[in-house]
Amino acid sequence: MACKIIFDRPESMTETITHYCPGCTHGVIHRLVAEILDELGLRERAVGVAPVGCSVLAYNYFNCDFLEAAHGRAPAFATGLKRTRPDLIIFTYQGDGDLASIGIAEIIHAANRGEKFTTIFVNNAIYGMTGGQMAPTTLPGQVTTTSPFGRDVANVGYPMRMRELLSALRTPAYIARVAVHTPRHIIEAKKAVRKAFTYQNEGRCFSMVEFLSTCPTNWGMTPVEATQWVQDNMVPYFPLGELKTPEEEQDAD
Amino acid sequence: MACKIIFDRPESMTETITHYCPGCTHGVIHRLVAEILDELGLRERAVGVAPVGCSVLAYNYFNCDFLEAAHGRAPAFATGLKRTRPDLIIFTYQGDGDLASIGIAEIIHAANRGEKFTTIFVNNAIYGMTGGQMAPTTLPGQVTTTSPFGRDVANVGYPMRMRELLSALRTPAYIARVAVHTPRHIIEAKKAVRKAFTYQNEGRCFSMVEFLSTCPTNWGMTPVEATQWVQDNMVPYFPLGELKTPEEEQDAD
Amino acid sequence: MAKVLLKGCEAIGEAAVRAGALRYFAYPITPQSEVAEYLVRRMPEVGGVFLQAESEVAASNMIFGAASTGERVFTTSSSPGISLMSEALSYIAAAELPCVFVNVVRNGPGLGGILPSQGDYLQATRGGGHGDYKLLVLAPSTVQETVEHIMLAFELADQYRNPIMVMADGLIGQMMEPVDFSAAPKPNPPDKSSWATTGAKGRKPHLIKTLFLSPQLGEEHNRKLAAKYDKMRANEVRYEAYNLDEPRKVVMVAFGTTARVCKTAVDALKKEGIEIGLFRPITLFPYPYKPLRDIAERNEMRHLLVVEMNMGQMIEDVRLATSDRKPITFYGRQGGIVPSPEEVVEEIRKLL
Amino acid sequence: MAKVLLKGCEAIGEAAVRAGALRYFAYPITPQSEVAEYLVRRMPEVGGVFLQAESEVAASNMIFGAASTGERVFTTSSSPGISLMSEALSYIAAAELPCVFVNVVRNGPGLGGILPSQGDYLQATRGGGHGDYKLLVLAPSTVQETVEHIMLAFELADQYRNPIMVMADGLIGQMMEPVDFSAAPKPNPPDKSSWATTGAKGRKPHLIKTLFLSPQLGEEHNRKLAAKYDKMRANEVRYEAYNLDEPRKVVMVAFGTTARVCKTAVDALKKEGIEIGLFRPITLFPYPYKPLRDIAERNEMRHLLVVEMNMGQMIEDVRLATSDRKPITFYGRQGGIVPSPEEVVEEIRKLL
Amino acid sequence: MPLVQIEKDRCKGCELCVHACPQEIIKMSKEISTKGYYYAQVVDQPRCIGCQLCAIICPDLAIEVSANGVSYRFFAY
Amino acid sequence: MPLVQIEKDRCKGCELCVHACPQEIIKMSKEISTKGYYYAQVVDQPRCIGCQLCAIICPDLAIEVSANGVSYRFFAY
Amino acid sequence: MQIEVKFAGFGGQGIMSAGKFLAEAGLEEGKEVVWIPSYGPEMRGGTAYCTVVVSEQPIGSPIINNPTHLVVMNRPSLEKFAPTIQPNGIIIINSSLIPITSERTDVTEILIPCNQIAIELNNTRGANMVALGAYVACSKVVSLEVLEKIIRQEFAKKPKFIEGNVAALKRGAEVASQEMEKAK
Amino acid sequence: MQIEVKFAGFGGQGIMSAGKFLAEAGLEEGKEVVWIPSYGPEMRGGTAYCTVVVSEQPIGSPIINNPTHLVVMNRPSLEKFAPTIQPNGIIIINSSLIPITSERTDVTEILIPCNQIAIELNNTRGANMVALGAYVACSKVVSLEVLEKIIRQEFAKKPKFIEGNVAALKRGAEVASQEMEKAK
Ligand SMILES: Cc1ncc(C[n+]2csc(CCOP(=O)(O)OP(=O)(O)O)c2C)c(N)n1
Ligand SMILES: Cc1ncc(C[n+]2csc(CCOP(=O)(O)OP(=O)(O)O)c2C)c(N)n1
Ligand code: SF4
Ligand code: SF4
Ligand code: SF4
Ligand code: SF4
Ligand code: SF4
Ligand code: SF4
Ligand SMILES: [Mg+2]
Ligand SMILES: [Mg+2]
Repeated sequence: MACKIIFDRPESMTETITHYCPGCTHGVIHRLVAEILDELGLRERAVGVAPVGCSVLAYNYFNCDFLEAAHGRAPAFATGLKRTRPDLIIFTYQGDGDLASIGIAEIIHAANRGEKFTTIFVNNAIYGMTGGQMAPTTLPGQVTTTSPFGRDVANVGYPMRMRELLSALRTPAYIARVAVHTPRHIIEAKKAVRKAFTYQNEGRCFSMVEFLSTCPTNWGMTPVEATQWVQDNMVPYFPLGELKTPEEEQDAD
Repeated sequence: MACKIIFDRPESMTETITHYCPGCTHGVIHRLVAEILDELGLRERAVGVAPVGCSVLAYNYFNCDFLEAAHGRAPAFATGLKRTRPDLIIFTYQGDGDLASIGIAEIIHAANRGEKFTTIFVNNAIYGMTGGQMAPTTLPGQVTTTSPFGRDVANVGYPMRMRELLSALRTPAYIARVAVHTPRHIIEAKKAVRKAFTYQNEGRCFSMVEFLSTCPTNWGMTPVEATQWVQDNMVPYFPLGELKTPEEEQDAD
Repeated sequence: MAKVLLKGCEAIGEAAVRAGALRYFAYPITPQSEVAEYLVRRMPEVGGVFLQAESEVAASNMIFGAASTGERVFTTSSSPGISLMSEALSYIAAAELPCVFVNVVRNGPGLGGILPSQGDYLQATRGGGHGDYKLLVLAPSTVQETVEHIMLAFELADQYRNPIMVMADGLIGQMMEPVDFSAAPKPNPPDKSSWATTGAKGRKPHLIKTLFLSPQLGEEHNRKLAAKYDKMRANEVRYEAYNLDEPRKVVMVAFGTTARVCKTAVDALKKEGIEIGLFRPITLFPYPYKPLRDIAERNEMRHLLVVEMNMGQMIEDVRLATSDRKPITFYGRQGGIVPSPEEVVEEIRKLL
Repeated sequence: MAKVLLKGCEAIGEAAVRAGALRYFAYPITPQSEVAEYLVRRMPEVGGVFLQAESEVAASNMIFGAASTGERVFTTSSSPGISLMSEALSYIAAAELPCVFVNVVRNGPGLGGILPSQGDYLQATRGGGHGDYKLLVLAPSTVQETVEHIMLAFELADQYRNPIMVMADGLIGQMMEPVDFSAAPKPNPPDKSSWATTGAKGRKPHLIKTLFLSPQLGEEHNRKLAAKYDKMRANEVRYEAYNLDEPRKVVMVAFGTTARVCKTAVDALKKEGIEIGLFRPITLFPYPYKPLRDIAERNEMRHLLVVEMNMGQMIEDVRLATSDRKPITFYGRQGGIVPSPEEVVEEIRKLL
Repeated sequence: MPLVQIEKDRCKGCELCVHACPQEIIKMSKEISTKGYYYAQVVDQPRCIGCQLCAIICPDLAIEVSANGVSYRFFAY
Repeated sequence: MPLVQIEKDRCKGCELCVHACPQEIIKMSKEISTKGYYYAQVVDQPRCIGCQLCAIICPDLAIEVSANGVSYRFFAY
Repeated sequence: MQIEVKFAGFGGQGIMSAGKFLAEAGLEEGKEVVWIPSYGPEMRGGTAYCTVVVSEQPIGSPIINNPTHLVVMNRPSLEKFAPTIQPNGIIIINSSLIPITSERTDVTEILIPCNQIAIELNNTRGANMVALGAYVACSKVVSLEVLEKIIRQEFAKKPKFIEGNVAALKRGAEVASQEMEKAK
Repeated sequence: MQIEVKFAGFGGQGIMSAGKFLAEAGLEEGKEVVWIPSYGPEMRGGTAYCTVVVSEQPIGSPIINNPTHLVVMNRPSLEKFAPTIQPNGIIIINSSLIPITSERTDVTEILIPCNQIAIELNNTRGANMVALGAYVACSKVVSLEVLEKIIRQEFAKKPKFIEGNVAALKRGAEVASQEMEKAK
């Protein structure tokens, strides 16, 4: 009986080796998205929107049409795309600096308008690409190059939970938070990605999956330590799971 | 026994007659702020930040230092001011287009950092100054110049509730919604304004009072009809009351 | 079709629709909110899309995204709003996407006021955004011409894969004039399937990007863009020479609304038997340097009078065109004041 | 005090602190994030404020607010970030508030890259924002000079009540050089109590605004600003003439980092007995038109060579300075490539 | 006795005070002011209870209330 | 029998697979790859149960898993 | 010949649409026209005005400091603009609201009680049409018939307003003709 | 005299700080110095390099295409930069990781097993200091004493690293001196 491959590169990814640091979970998240594009048969209609951040080069790794938005503006960009060509499957791929700091207006308004695209939100609690500055998601006490004494919540406030914030909007949406620091979490995460793209494909609603991701380089840890840090520090502050689904009954008002 | 004045212009207001349309409740809101500045003795330390919107000329009516920010950026402006001179009492006065549309990033981040200033947020469900375009707060079905067939929530989403959105942030704050369409509501509103400035004066937290306000001109109603419209249409969608106080116990995480 | 009376802003909207630009994203700002107010009704009739963006930053980035599909897309705004679009303009130019930006200029700097101005000339022609890029800038002076320029802009945008700016002012945006659409050319968008990002079905993925990690590639890209701008300089210069069939002692240089005012001044003086000329640049970039130089080099030419609604911005281009070989005087009004023909005539008299 | 070895970005931070600018608001962007990383530690030592803004739009508006108190305040960014500051710059200039913006220019347009460039010359000198306003622009070419310019910038900002831009490039921001603070002048901020908005205690309220409803007042305001810029033109022109004590056949014109490269080229050729000159504008606005014109008008002067890290932006100012009386050649590198002295020497040889 | 004075030239004729007055003693003028508005007038001062509701709701600070002797406050304003 | 193949030149030596493998049969090399990394190696292939957890966690698509005959999926992935 | 007429009054008096109808009528008659709204600093509730130019030739500057004709609906507008009108021009004054005249002797000045006429016609909001009718009767810049046609077109979607406005227009023209007669 | 030395290797090999210490030492000796970081397109994990210029005169262009000296810590850097070094220049090669030489005959080439020496000294991360010591011993661009002083200053806040790094520096210098002797 022939040996058959049961796990390899999805068609929606190229062979190119990524520029990500060793153990950076951006790579896992890329693969999950690509696998879902494959599984739902969306690759040929898919258009990805890269952010400015470590994943700015995502277009080198995805085997579908791709563009590069300005820092933080991917949701506006995707809005223009999707409103122009509603037949396409559009996703933005954004870091936490991109989405929660400079681009918070664009993501909130896109979500609030119920734009029919999917946002893959990679929360690694730091600015990776620019060398480790504090992000809106940086945890209390976390050391970064712009919070060298640890994030001081009395001075700069608490980390922002984008899943919670966007879920507070009235417009129906699918909004979930997942993690990828263990295989078990990755398996769960994939379900959320599938749902997100399915809702889009059905023209139902805006969808966003927030990923807790690692940045071993700027956290100053080994990749394995970094996955542990996700479990010990990020998961408690950023609870996992779906917080909003389009099915859920809207409050009566 | 001499006749004594029991109600007249607060010292914190000038005599200038406003440019507001007849029955526009911007005027009431101005007076409430001025009365509180008087009552708390803050006028001489107060600096107001006007938005771009009908209240851009607020500086003509307040008897304290005043500035004019760029459209939507008053919270960033106020952040710069307050961080530079923490001894001053800073308030922004912003419309719903200003605060919830173009300036949503700035208000969210200022609130999330816990900037110690006060925001007077005038929600009249429309862009007043520019002639009645749809605002993020425009109600479902409401007719405006850019939603001539009524706001279609399937196309542009539901109105944004800024009180609720900002209250979803973890950083302590005082956030309340009030109305001014009846004397009873005005009396309640004043309490909220007093609290907001008191918290600021104590250096406690960011504070925002959202006012449901009228725009008879662009709603196409008489002032009296407009007050009724607030009661019948706005209050149900924008529930009144405090939603967040700094005292309240934070969720454990 | 008969002429219709339209406000400049409405005409902008209608012209775009007729040019096949059925995607419009914008944020309200006086004196151009009527474009949106017109299109919110018009777009549904033609199966187009109108969306009110949350800000100019968002609107310009929606255009960026929408343009990448190859469809004709555009936005309109006014001065402060255009400033907020600077980053996106630089990106779109770098990404070589066709689209049209309309600036109905108002008085600046800062909040300024809603009255007409030409104070964004340098911003438009020298790039509000960062890096070496150029917009092709058209400056109409009547509502009819605005219509023509809007239509032309979409053709040029497609042809050069570049954002085109139509720079009107608050007066053109707000006034009503008869518009004739009967001569309007049929929209002629080229095939964009070689680059548009519309799904990689049966082909290699398309990428649209502006990041160049390799300095060599970055340099190449910059030079490619520069070559395109040179092509515009060679082929797209447009201008009007009014009463310049013969040499004139005094030649005015003005664009847009002020050119119209100057025309009336020319006519008024003609009645007195005084012949002066008017040179009106229609493309502000590429600027009609050569034609203006030729006019200025005529021996009889004694003096140039530059008239603008700003503190003197185009005057630099007039100097560059003429290499300062003839004296140049500037007459400008600011704050939203449109100079009257009488004022301009007075200025000319000083030079005669 | 001894010289210290500092990265350009760190030197910017330290110079500002020593100029008494204790309020800093900024958003990270390569190649200048080290300014923030330096100041986040330094500011607490001197009782100052460092705040990471949520964006460049926010940072520039924080500066707007902070400057209104009369305190010395500043921000730093790089090209795309500066584009996002255009609206605020126009407002701040209109409101006549003193403050300092530093642009550590990187390669553009669009996202471009993090490598050094001079591609924002026109944006800085012609106004990225809308309306008639000007920034005074300083272009240092060493880390030491960057320090001096930062300090000078705060003095000029206060003196003119105008935003000042220090335009460095990624190379200056990233390289380390010895810096001497011993000659640093003591900060000398004027009394600002006549306009600062610090509470109306015992005086009439102060207003800071940029809206002018009346066109007459708007015009007046525009003219007042223009008069201020004229004063800068009269009093603040700065430049360096290198090896220009005697007339030279070929004179290079370059600013910032490229000027430094050109200096090495001058020296290299001198060793061969070939004497050429270098004219380095230090203020990009006001541009040293007159001094450059004087040099260009020397009879012996045969050729100007403009060297820039862009597609040729300053060349317009050189043309304006010289009215095209002498031929001008442009040599530029793009994409983040800094021309080498050898390349420049080659270019000069072509002209000899 | 309370005294309510409505400054004619500040009044923009919005009628909010008319509806706010529990005593229904404010009525609009039949004449237009120099600003072009019908303005509010107290038509039956003696019935005024000095509650200030008219003043509280007036967006234009057109109403001044004064009182003779002790005036009860019905609410903390 | 499952077969796990780790592409040496894709591996960045992050060791995540090492920790993910329930059979503890992945170890890091002692040598540096041309990319400058110690890379992962399956040291006891016969004990591999084909669970794919290593592949699932690998951020660099360095791991390919194949199986002979029926391979049970322990989870819906 | 180029006719320039300024319509001026309070905001809400229908100034802008009166001007617009005139421009439409000019266009209908094949003339060149421009309609320019007020560009004053006034905010809501202040003075509103627009200028309409009707010409046989292409129209140059839309900035008209000295129009040939003026139609004023309130006193401040009369005071502000009457001195700017060209000699031999026409001034139509809404005498219902304006108790004074321009005191110019070099122009034709016609007083029409526009609001009163409108009230008489049971169309309180029709004063602007009365003034327009009066102006056209005096100036003959367009024909009344064409103007009536335009009004019918413009109100096509709100038919209940058509007859009232047409009546106001005609009555204005009538009264003006009588006044002109008198003035002769 | 102007000395230009390029330090090059993998990211993480301490290339940048080796260069910085040299620049500090130059400054300490009263010379003009510039330290220029890599401006290549490489992302994280790629080649890292910096150039240090030490001169008696003010330094002109910071762009040095042909440095006088080169210190290379890995093979790709040797291959990339060795051809650019000026004739009569110096090339220090970390022979622990680089199995080849530049094959240039017009330069002084010294092979130092930096990683091996560092391991011998029980300071695995000290290979950069070995290379720096070796380079300074060969080039004499600054004195070893001043450099030692700088290292002590730079690590003042992490004193446990001082002696190890100083030892690595000295050992590098020693080995290099021996190699130089041999080469003569
Ligand atoms: C307008 C603008 N501002 C700033 C930057 C610099 N910049 C690039 S990426 C980035 C943040 C990246 O952080 P994040 O979005 O969290 O992505 P990560 O790298 O962590 O995946 C910043 C600030 C830019 N390119 N453009
Ligand atoms: C950058 C910019 N964009 C747009 C505008 C135009 N503008 C002025 S006010 C305004 C909205 C006003 O609405 P709102 O904030 O709700 O205030 P209101 O007038 O209703 O009180 C807009 C869009 C502007 N001045 N600047
Ligand atoms: S810097 Fe952080 S986020 Fe970026 S690739 Fe490296 S580990 Fe990943
Ligand atoms: S337009 Fe609306 S918000 Fe503005 S003053 Fe008038 S009523 Fe008030
Ligand atoms: S005080 Fe009270 S009772 Fe008197 S007029 Fe005012 S509302 Fe009426
Ligand atoms: S509430 Fe004030 S403005 Fe309104 S009618 Fe009464 S007095 Fe006049
Ligand atoms: S498939 Fe499972 S058992 Fe086999 S190597 Fe991978 S993780 Fe280990
Ligand atoms: S998870 Fe992948 S990259 Fe990491 S060590 Fe294992 S095979 Fe290598
Ligand atoms: Mg991040
Ligand atoms: Mg509003």
